[in-house]
This record gives sequence, C-alpha cells and structure tokens, in this order.
Amino acid sequence: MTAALQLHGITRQFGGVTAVSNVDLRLEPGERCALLGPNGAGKTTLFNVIAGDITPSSGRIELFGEDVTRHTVAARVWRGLRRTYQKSALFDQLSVAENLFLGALGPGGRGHLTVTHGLTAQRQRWRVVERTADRVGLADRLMTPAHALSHGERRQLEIGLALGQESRLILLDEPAAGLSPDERTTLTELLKGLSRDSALVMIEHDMDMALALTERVVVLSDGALVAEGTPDQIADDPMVREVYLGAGGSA
Amino acid sequence: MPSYFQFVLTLMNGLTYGALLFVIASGFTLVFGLMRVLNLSHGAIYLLGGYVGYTASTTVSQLLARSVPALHQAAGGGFGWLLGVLAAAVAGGLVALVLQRLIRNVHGDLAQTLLTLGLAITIGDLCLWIWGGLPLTLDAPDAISQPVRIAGIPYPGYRLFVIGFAVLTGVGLYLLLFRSQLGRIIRAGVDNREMVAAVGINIDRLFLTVFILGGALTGVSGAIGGTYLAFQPGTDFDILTVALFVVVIGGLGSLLGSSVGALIVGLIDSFGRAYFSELAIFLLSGTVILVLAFRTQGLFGRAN
Amino acid sequence: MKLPAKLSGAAIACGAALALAGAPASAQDKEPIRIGVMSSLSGAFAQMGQDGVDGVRMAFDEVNNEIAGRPVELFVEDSAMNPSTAVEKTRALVNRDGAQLVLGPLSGAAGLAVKNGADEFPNATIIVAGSAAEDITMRGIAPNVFRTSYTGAQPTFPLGNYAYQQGYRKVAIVAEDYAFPYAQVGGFMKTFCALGGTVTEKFWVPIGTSDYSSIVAQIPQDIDALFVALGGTDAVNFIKQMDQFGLLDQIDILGGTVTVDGTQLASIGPLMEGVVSGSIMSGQLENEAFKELDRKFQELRGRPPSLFVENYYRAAKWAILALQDIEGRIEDQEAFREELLQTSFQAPGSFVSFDKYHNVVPDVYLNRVQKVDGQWRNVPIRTYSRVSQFWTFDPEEYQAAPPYDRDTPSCPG
Amino acid sequence: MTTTPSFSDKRAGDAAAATDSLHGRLRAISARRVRRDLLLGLLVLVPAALYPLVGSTFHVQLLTSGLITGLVAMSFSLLAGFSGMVSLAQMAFYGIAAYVVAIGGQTYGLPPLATVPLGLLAACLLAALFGLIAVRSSGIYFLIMTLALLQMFFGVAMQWQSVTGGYNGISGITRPELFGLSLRDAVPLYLLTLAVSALAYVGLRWLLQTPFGLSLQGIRDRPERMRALGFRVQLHRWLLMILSGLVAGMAGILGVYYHGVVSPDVAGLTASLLPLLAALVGGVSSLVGGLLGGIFITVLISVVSAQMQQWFNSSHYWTVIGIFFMAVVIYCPNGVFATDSRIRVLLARALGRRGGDDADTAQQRR
Repeated sequence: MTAALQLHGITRQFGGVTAVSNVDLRLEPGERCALLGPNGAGKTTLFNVIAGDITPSSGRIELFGEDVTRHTVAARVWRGLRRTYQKSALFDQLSVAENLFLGALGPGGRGHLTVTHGLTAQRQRWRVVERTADRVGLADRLMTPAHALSHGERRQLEIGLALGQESRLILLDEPAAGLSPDERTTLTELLKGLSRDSALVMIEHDMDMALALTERVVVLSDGALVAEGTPDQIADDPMVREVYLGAGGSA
Repeated sequence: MPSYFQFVLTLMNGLTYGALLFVIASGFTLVFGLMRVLNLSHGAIYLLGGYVGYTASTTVSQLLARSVPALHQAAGGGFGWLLGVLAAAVAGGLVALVLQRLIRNVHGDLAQTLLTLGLAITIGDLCLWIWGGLPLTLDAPDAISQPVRIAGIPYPGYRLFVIGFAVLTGVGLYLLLFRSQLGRIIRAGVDNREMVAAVGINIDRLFLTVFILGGALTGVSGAIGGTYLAFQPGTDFDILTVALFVVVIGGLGSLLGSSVGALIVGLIDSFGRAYFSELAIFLLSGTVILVLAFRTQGLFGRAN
Repeated sequence: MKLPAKLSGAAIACGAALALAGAPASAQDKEPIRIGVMSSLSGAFAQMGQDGVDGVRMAFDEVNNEIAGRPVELFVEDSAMNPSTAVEKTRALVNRDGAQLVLGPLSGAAGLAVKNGADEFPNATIIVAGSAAEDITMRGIAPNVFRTSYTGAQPTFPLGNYAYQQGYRKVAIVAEDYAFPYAQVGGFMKTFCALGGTVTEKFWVPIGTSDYSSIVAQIPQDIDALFVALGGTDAVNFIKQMDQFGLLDQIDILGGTVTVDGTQLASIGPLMEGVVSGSIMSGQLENEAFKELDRKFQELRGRPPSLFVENYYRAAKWAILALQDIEGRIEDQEAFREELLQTSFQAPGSFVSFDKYHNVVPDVYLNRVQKVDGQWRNVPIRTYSRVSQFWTFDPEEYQAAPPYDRDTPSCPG
Repeated sequence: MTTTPSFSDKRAGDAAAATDSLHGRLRAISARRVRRDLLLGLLVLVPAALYPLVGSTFHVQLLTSGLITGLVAMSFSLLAGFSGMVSLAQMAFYGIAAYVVAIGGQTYGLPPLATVPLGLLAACLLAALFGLIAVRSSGIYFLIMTLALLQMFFGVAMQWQSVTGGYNGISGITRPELFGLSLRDAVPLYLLTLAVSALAYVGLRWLLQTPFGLSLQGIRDRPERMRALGFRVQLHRWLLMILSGLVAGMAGILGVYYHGVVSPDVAGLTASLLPLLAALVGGVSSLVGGLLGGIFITVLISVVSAQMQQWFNSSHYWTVIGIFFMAVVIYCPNGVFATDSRIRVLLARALGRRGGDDADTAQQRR
C-alpha cells in the first residue's frame, strides 16, 4: 500500500538557521498523527514545506506515491492535500455557504473557471457544501457572513474549508487555538467524527486533545524528529517530557 | 568630437543626472520606507520647492544687490540661492505637515495614496495660480556654476556639485537611519509601534518628524533640481513619474536601492538619448517593466 | 436594500449638478452676442493659454464688450492641450453656452481635431487663434473654420532664406519630435535647401525632454549654425545646458517661432542674446496697434505681450471688425463668414488679411534678442511682407507634396 | 396557456427538489434578487433612455461622456475591487480599441462591423499581454508597473507616426449608422452608450455571482488561502485583467465615436485621472458606483470649470476638484453614493426629514 505522505530527509534552512532538519516521516492513508513540540520547533515550517509554500533546502516529498517536491501549492491540493491555519484565514465578506463552496470548488482543478450555474457539477458542489457544513456543525449558519461568526465557529469553518471534496490528507495547524474549554470539547468531538478517508496531521499544544484524537505522535525539537510512537508511549517517554515541558511549552 | 570623448561625456551626464534623481527620490524613499505611505504629491512638493526657491532667491538677490552691492558681488549670487534652498525646505516641510494631518484621517493604502493624489492636483494648480505658467529656473551661484575642464572638455560645475550633494544626502540619511539613536527608534517604531510607544516615546511626534524631514528634503530637491532643469506646470507629474520609476527599480524604501535605481535611470536616459534618441521615450518605461517582470519587488526590495 | 439607497443618492447629486449646469442666461432686450474662447489653461501650455485669454479680453474691452449695440458675453474653456477635450469644450461652448463664434484652440492637435469635426457645428464659426497645424487651412478646408495665427512653416520660410544669405551653408537641427516642429523645420529647409544649403544632422527629441546634455555633446563642430525648434521648458533647458557646457558662445543659434517667445525671454533672456528667430510677432514694432497692445499688456502683467496675446487679440479684433460691419448680426453666419474673409486690418503684429484657404497672410519678422530699456525683447531685423502659408510655391503643388515629418524634406537628397 | 401535464409535473417535481437542497434555496434567493434588480434597473433605465426628450443636446452629450468615463472607471473598479489590483493602465486598453477603430476605418476603410470586434480583440490582447507581465507583482509594484505600461503605450502612439498619426492622432473619424441613425448625432450615440453600459454592468454582475466570480472575491480577500485551496490565483487575475481590458475597450470605441478623434492624449495625465476620480467618487469596489461616478465627475468638472470662469474669471478649477477629491477620500471612503457617505447623509438631511431618516436607518442597517 502506498503511503499518504512520505518525507525523505527534509531539511530547510533560513540563512544560517536550520528550521527543519533531516525529517523522515511516513503516514499511511487514513492514519491520524499529532505533531508535538515546543514553540519554534519547526512544526509550522514543516507544514509549509509539505503544503508547498516553502521549498525544502534538501529532501524529497511524496504524496500518495508521487514525488511532489517541485510541485506548486495548487498541484498538491489537486492531489488531495489540504491545510488549515493557526490564525483563521476565512473569506470574511462571504457567507459560510460561499466559504465552503470555495473550499469545494478549488480542489477540483479546472472547475473554478466555470461561469455557469445549474450544471450537475455545480449542484454536486452545493451538496458537498451541505455535507461539509453538517460535518463541522455549521448547518444552521450557512447564510451567515463569516465575519459574524463566533471564534469557535470560525475555527469550525476553518476546518470545513479544508474538508472540501476528495481530501485525502489534511494538515491541521493548531485547530483549537484560542478556544474556550467548552468550544474545545465541541471541536474534539467534531474531529473525532471526521471520516477515515483522510489521513490527518495535527499540530497541537494541548497534549490531551492530541492524544485523544490520534493514534501516533511525532515530536519535533529544534527542527529534528526526536521521538515517535503511540500516544501512550509518548506520554510516558521521559525525554519527551523533558523536551516538551522543560522548554516551557504550554500543556 | 571623437567617439571616446563622447562616450565619457555621456557617462558623466548619466552619473550627474542619476545623482540629481537620487536627490529627488530620497524624500520619497524616506517617507515610503518608514511610513509606508506612497506619496503621489511628491512631484508637487518638488515643484512647490522650485517655485518658492525661485521667489526667495530672486527677492533676496535683488534686495542684496540694491542694499549691499559689494557683498552681493562677492557672494556671486550665493546668498540668494542658499536662502532659496532653505525656503524650499521650509515650504516642503509645511506641506508634509499638512499632508500628515490629512492622512491621519484615512485608513488603507489605496485611500492614503488617493489622498496624496488629490493633494498633488491641488498643489499643482495652486502653483499655477500663484506663479503663472512661465518656465522658471534658479540661478546657481557663480562659485559652483563655472565649467570645470575634465580631460580638456569643459564640464558644467553645477552638475559636479549635484554629485557631491547627492553623496552628502545619501551619507546623511544613512547615518541618520542606521547609525543614530533616533534612527534606531524610528526603525523600531516602524516594525512595532506599540512596543516603542510602551517605552514612553511619543511615536506620533516621531513619525511627524520623519514626514516633515521627507517633505523638506523634497522641497530642497525642488530648488536644487530647479537650478539644474527648468520647471513649469506639468513638471510635478513628470518628476513624480521618474521618481516612482527610480524607486521601484531599486526596490521601494531601500536607500541603497534608490541610489542604484537613480544611477540606472540616469545612465539609461543619457545613453539612450545619445545613441538611440528616437527610442528614448520607451527606454525608461521599458527598463521598469523588464526589472519588475523578473524581480517583482525591484532590485533591492524586500519580498514580503 | 443597498441598491435603491445608492441610486436615490446618485439621482439627487446628478440632478442638482445638471440643474446648475443648465442655468440659461436670462432673456434681455438686446440678445447678447455669445462668444466662446478656448485655450490651454492647465498643464505645460497654461501660460501661453492665459496670455491668449488676456488678449481676447483686451480686444473686447476696447469696444466696451459691445458690438453694434449688442452686449458681448465671453465664455472661456480649457482645452487642456488635448484634442478630445477640445472637441468636448467646443460642444460645451456651442451647445450649452450658445456661442456662435469660438476663438481657439491653441495647440496643433486640438485645432486639427476641431477643424475635422467642424461640420458638427454648422451654425457656429471657429477662428483658430493659436494652432499651427497646416491641414487646418490646407488639403481640404472647412467653411466655418478660419485661422488667424499661422502655419508651422509660415514663419520659418524666411528664416531659411535669411540663413543662407548670412553665409550659413551647413546647419544642424534640434527639434521636438511632433508635427509642429516638423513643419517649422520643413519651412526652414524648403527655402534654405532650395538655395543650396545643407542640413547635416537632425536631432528629434521627445517633447518634455529635460536633460539635453547628451544631445549637446553630439552637436557637430563643423556647422555654421544650429536651428533650435523647441518650446517652453524644453527650450529653456536646452539653452541653459548649452551655456553650462560653454558652447553657447561658440555657435550661432537660429530659433523657431516659440523658441524665443516672450515667455522664454522672461526666464533666460541673457542667454538668448543674439538668437535670430522667425515669427509673425515681434517685441518691438512701430505701428500704433502694437504700441497700444504693448502698453496695455505691460500695465496688466508687467511684461511685453507674447505671441499668444497678439494671436488671440488679433482673432478677437478680426471678429469684432467683421461683426461691426454686419451690424452685429452674428445669427447670419453666411454673411459673417463672408465678411470675415473680406476684412483686412492693421493688427498689432502686422497688416493682415485672409487667403482663399481661410488662412492669415501676415508679415513675418526675423527677430534678434536684445535688451531694450532693461527688458529682453525680440527686435525685428528684417521684415518679409505678406507671407503666404505656401511662401512663393504653387499652392496646388505644395498641397500635393507629402506633409512634413522627421525625414521630409531632407537635404542633401 | 396550456402545458402538457407531464411537463408541468416535472417542473413541480424540480421545484420541490429545489426547495430542499441548498443549491435550490440559493437559486431561489438569487432569482428574487434578479427580479428586484431588473425592476430597479428598469426604473433607472427607462427615464434615462427618455432623457433626451427633455434634456438639451449638450446635457445628452455630457451624460454620454460621463458614461464613457464611467465604463473605464468600472473596468478599474473591477480590478481594484475584485482582486485588489490598482491599475493605471486602463486608458491604454481604451486607447488601443479607439486607435484600432480609427485606423481601421480611416486608413483601411473597413466597416465598423469589422473594426469594432477588432478593437475589442485588440484591447483584450493588450490586456492579456500587460497581464502576463504585471499579474505576478502586487500592490504598489503592480500600480507602478501599469504606469510604466501606460507610458509605453503613450510612447508607441506618439512615435509610430505612420500608423497612429503621432502627436496629432487621427481626427475626423466617420461614424457608422445604427438602425438608420448616425452615431455622429448626440441622441443615438447616447442611447448606444447607455445600452452598452447597462449590458456591461449586468454582464459583470452576472459574472460575479458565478463560481468564477466567487473565486475572484475570494482572491481579493485572501489570495494566499485561495492558493492553498488549489486555485490558480494568477490565472484568475489574468483573466480578470483581460475582462477589464474588454470593458475599457468598449469605452474606447464609444469614446472614439463620441470625440471623433483619438490621440496619444488618451494615455495622458488628465485622461487617466478622470476614471480614477470617477471610481473613487463612486466607491472603488462598486461597479455601479463607477458608472455613476463617471457621470458625477464629468458633470462636476464641467460645472466647476464653467462657473469658476463665470464667477471668478478664473481657470483654476483643478484646485476645486483636488480639494473635493481629498474631501471624498476623507469623508466618504466608500464613495459619495455609499450609505455611510457623510456627504450623502448631510445632503439627505438638507433635503428633508424623511431623507434624513432614510439615511440614518440605512446606516443602522449596515
């Protein structure tokens, strides 16, 4: 079986600083993995490299068995890769439905150049929008402009944007950032309920949430992969404790 | 004239013209680099500087010639000219003050830019109202306008003076921005307003100072440039265009960039006129397009 | 409901503005004669344009803004040197203000555009008072368009003649790269080359060029004179830079019609000393009309009247004389045009009349820059009487020849 | 009116399905909106089309001129408001269409049936070419790039004299006839301009609510997110640029018929300033605002320049326009017609209590 994502020796330097150092990682389809590490460990940089915003200084990235190291952001999205942002990047002027529509439209490759309504494909997309809204708990907020949503709802929409059509690998960058404990619970339930069609990589500072949602944990420190294992293994690993808590990362 | 001499002369012309362009563009660079305000009234402030400088210098020269003719003779028109340059600085600074007060009321890049455009239209027409439409030019003092012989060819002294002035401006700005306490505070303020304000520095007054400095510099460039080239209604937008081209070729807000941009534009203009005069009209815009097509942020600009 | 709110606001604003735009003049016992004046009042030609408007006002002030008992109303508009604007402003003057006579425009392209669109205004007469484009009165004329200024070549035919007589054989040319200088250079070369002179090099520079140092560096050493057909700031910058390079004293300079006009003399008079140029106007003439205009304009603006003051004044005066002869019945456009064509008079520049192509036949002066009573002035050194737009050439042949451009005419060969 | 039962059944079934699905709900909403807009449009268009019956020739011409400026402003707003690209090159697209029609008609004697499509094609091609170079840059670099491109166009128009007529341009353009009416006359040209403006506006409005249009709005607000959703952002920008070139080209063709002349001045300072002022007055991101702004600014300049002469004997109307312009930027950043425009609120108040209430409630509704 081909891996959903495979990283071979990914390194990225900025000037003299090495942000990501020789990271190897393999993710099976449908697998859920948490990416832990203190601030500045290179987690978001690694996401950016995978998503294609940043080209690696060295190393190779494979998506579903295909080398995409030199591919554009868009080309990776068309192959099923999605991501969310730590700070919600929504279309504030548009309604929830329209936001989700763009999420469903973009990955379709050429579909977004269409100017016609009423075609089967369009109807199909609106159905996806409805389904996605259901999945992220925004079914009754479809007509609300994004700027009028609460913070928790914005985080839900942020994830909804990434689900879209045919997503096969989703990168979640601190999905629970800035949420209240109640909102956190809602979000955790929501993430648990996501279909197993997509693999998931998630950056999360909240160890409990990360451990509850994933079956594998990878720990990054100073850009390098320092530990890997099941949530239980990682939770007990003294070195991880030291790296993670010793560096003052919030738990 | 042998082609070798012509080449050297063209080169000299390009360098001196580039120096003038650097002086013209430096006020623009300062304001954009620090305040992120694209000041489209830059050309209008230049023109105003020229007119004010003209009026001040001719008035003072006439007064002096009438009251203390001996001194006027000895100075070779120097007093009038110097006062003209100073008056231009004051005029430029005042306009910048007005502009800053106006610009505080609007938000967003486009709105700010359009506001400066409105100001440019107004100032340009007011200048026409006050000074009429005659082409005017300031008289350089004798001391810096005598032709200097370079390799046997007489070369205008004032042009060499402009090179010196440009170097002085560049070094001065460099020292101010990168080697002085004030510069450090300003740069810190640009990156993080709140932090500097938190240390108890009046950031608004600081920014106003930069604005006024930029305006005064532009006014001065109007007087210096107005001695080099004649000006009249319409000069404002010509100058604005060439200043914009200089700074985007170099990269917005970069001091080094605008000096390189000024040299490039000066040399292209000079060699273009000398060797492909009928294409001269395309050369400048063509260069801008070429540079930006390959480096969208200009030669020394920071990519965001 | 955002849209209706928007629209109502727009309707209010536009309605108010339109109401203001359309306020008609109240009816009077004697219906006024409405006259439009179009000139370049903004941008680089603003001073020349303002001079023109001054000239028109002076002419109408002389008759107390009254012709044959009818009051005169003037409407002034800015053509902004732009042909499209000139067309729009002609419409404003004729269709909005009810002008039956329009004086102007000033710049060549604008004049040509107005002439080529003049059949839109069958009930108005246009007297072009500044534009020098040849085809306004050549290669097909419009019944309602007249020109009281000059064609580009008209004042430079004699200059070529003079240059040869002065012993110049080799001349180089520096000129702006557009139609008016082409004609100025063309007129000069037609006469100069016909006599046997040669033009060794032509430098065409884009209008608005500020740094001429590279051109200055290239001026050949072996020429007898340099013909400079630049205007406004271009001329000032060029002459100034010639001086900075110390070349001004080493070379004889001939000037085009607007190169050494009063507007430049105010700025760089001393540097222009000795320059000889061809114009239909001069800074010092003996006739009474000139002395009157000179005195009045000095009073008004403190400097001698420029070419544009005289051109627009002349156009206005011409119209006044013709209108007086037909008792102010401007409504009878046929009669007015007929009368205009017949009228000849002593304008400040010279005695003038029309040729059958609706173009003025003036005297052309060769002027030299000198200081007179503390002011730099163009002083006539030679007068060519009654110069036609075709000089001494056959009109038919002249019009059949290709229009002037960068390479036409050329000499040698 | 009778229909076959099966057909009617099918429709009923569709309607039922439609009300269930989100797609159907949206379509119903948009259909309601379309009906309302159509009604409003007729309320504006019919009086506008009848205006020549009461208005003078000059006012009809002034409106024509305003609409032409408005079309260019609309093409500007299309770029600025729907992708954040502030383009100074719109008059180049206007200009090339005008030149192609003028040259085709005057030099080669082609019929308007050929020159008009050629002109529009030329405008699109030029926009495509400019776009290829310019869409990669953004913000101020894009603005200055388009300024350089405009200058380039100016240079070609000026220097390529054998074709463009150089500085003098091409004048005395013959206008075609449409339904037996010459476009040289004020009223037919006005009606044509009105029709073209309305069509362009409706067309753009329609386009902007399609998926393509929605993508454009997304790109305007968050280009980086759109990229991360798999959109080819630069392709969209490029297509939008071509579209705006097309609209500016329409204006250019109307403009050359209106003025009867085309010269390099189309790319000059004044000509390029006007659409910018119009777009600002109408609200930079509003399409209908661009059209109305075009009329507004044209009328304003005409009135101010004439009244300055009448009242003060002065030709300095640009001072007034400049100050007005600054006031608009400061007091009505979204245009004078926008609901939050302070000028409008004041005007409405001045015109009576009811107007004032309207404006207040409108403001609250925002």
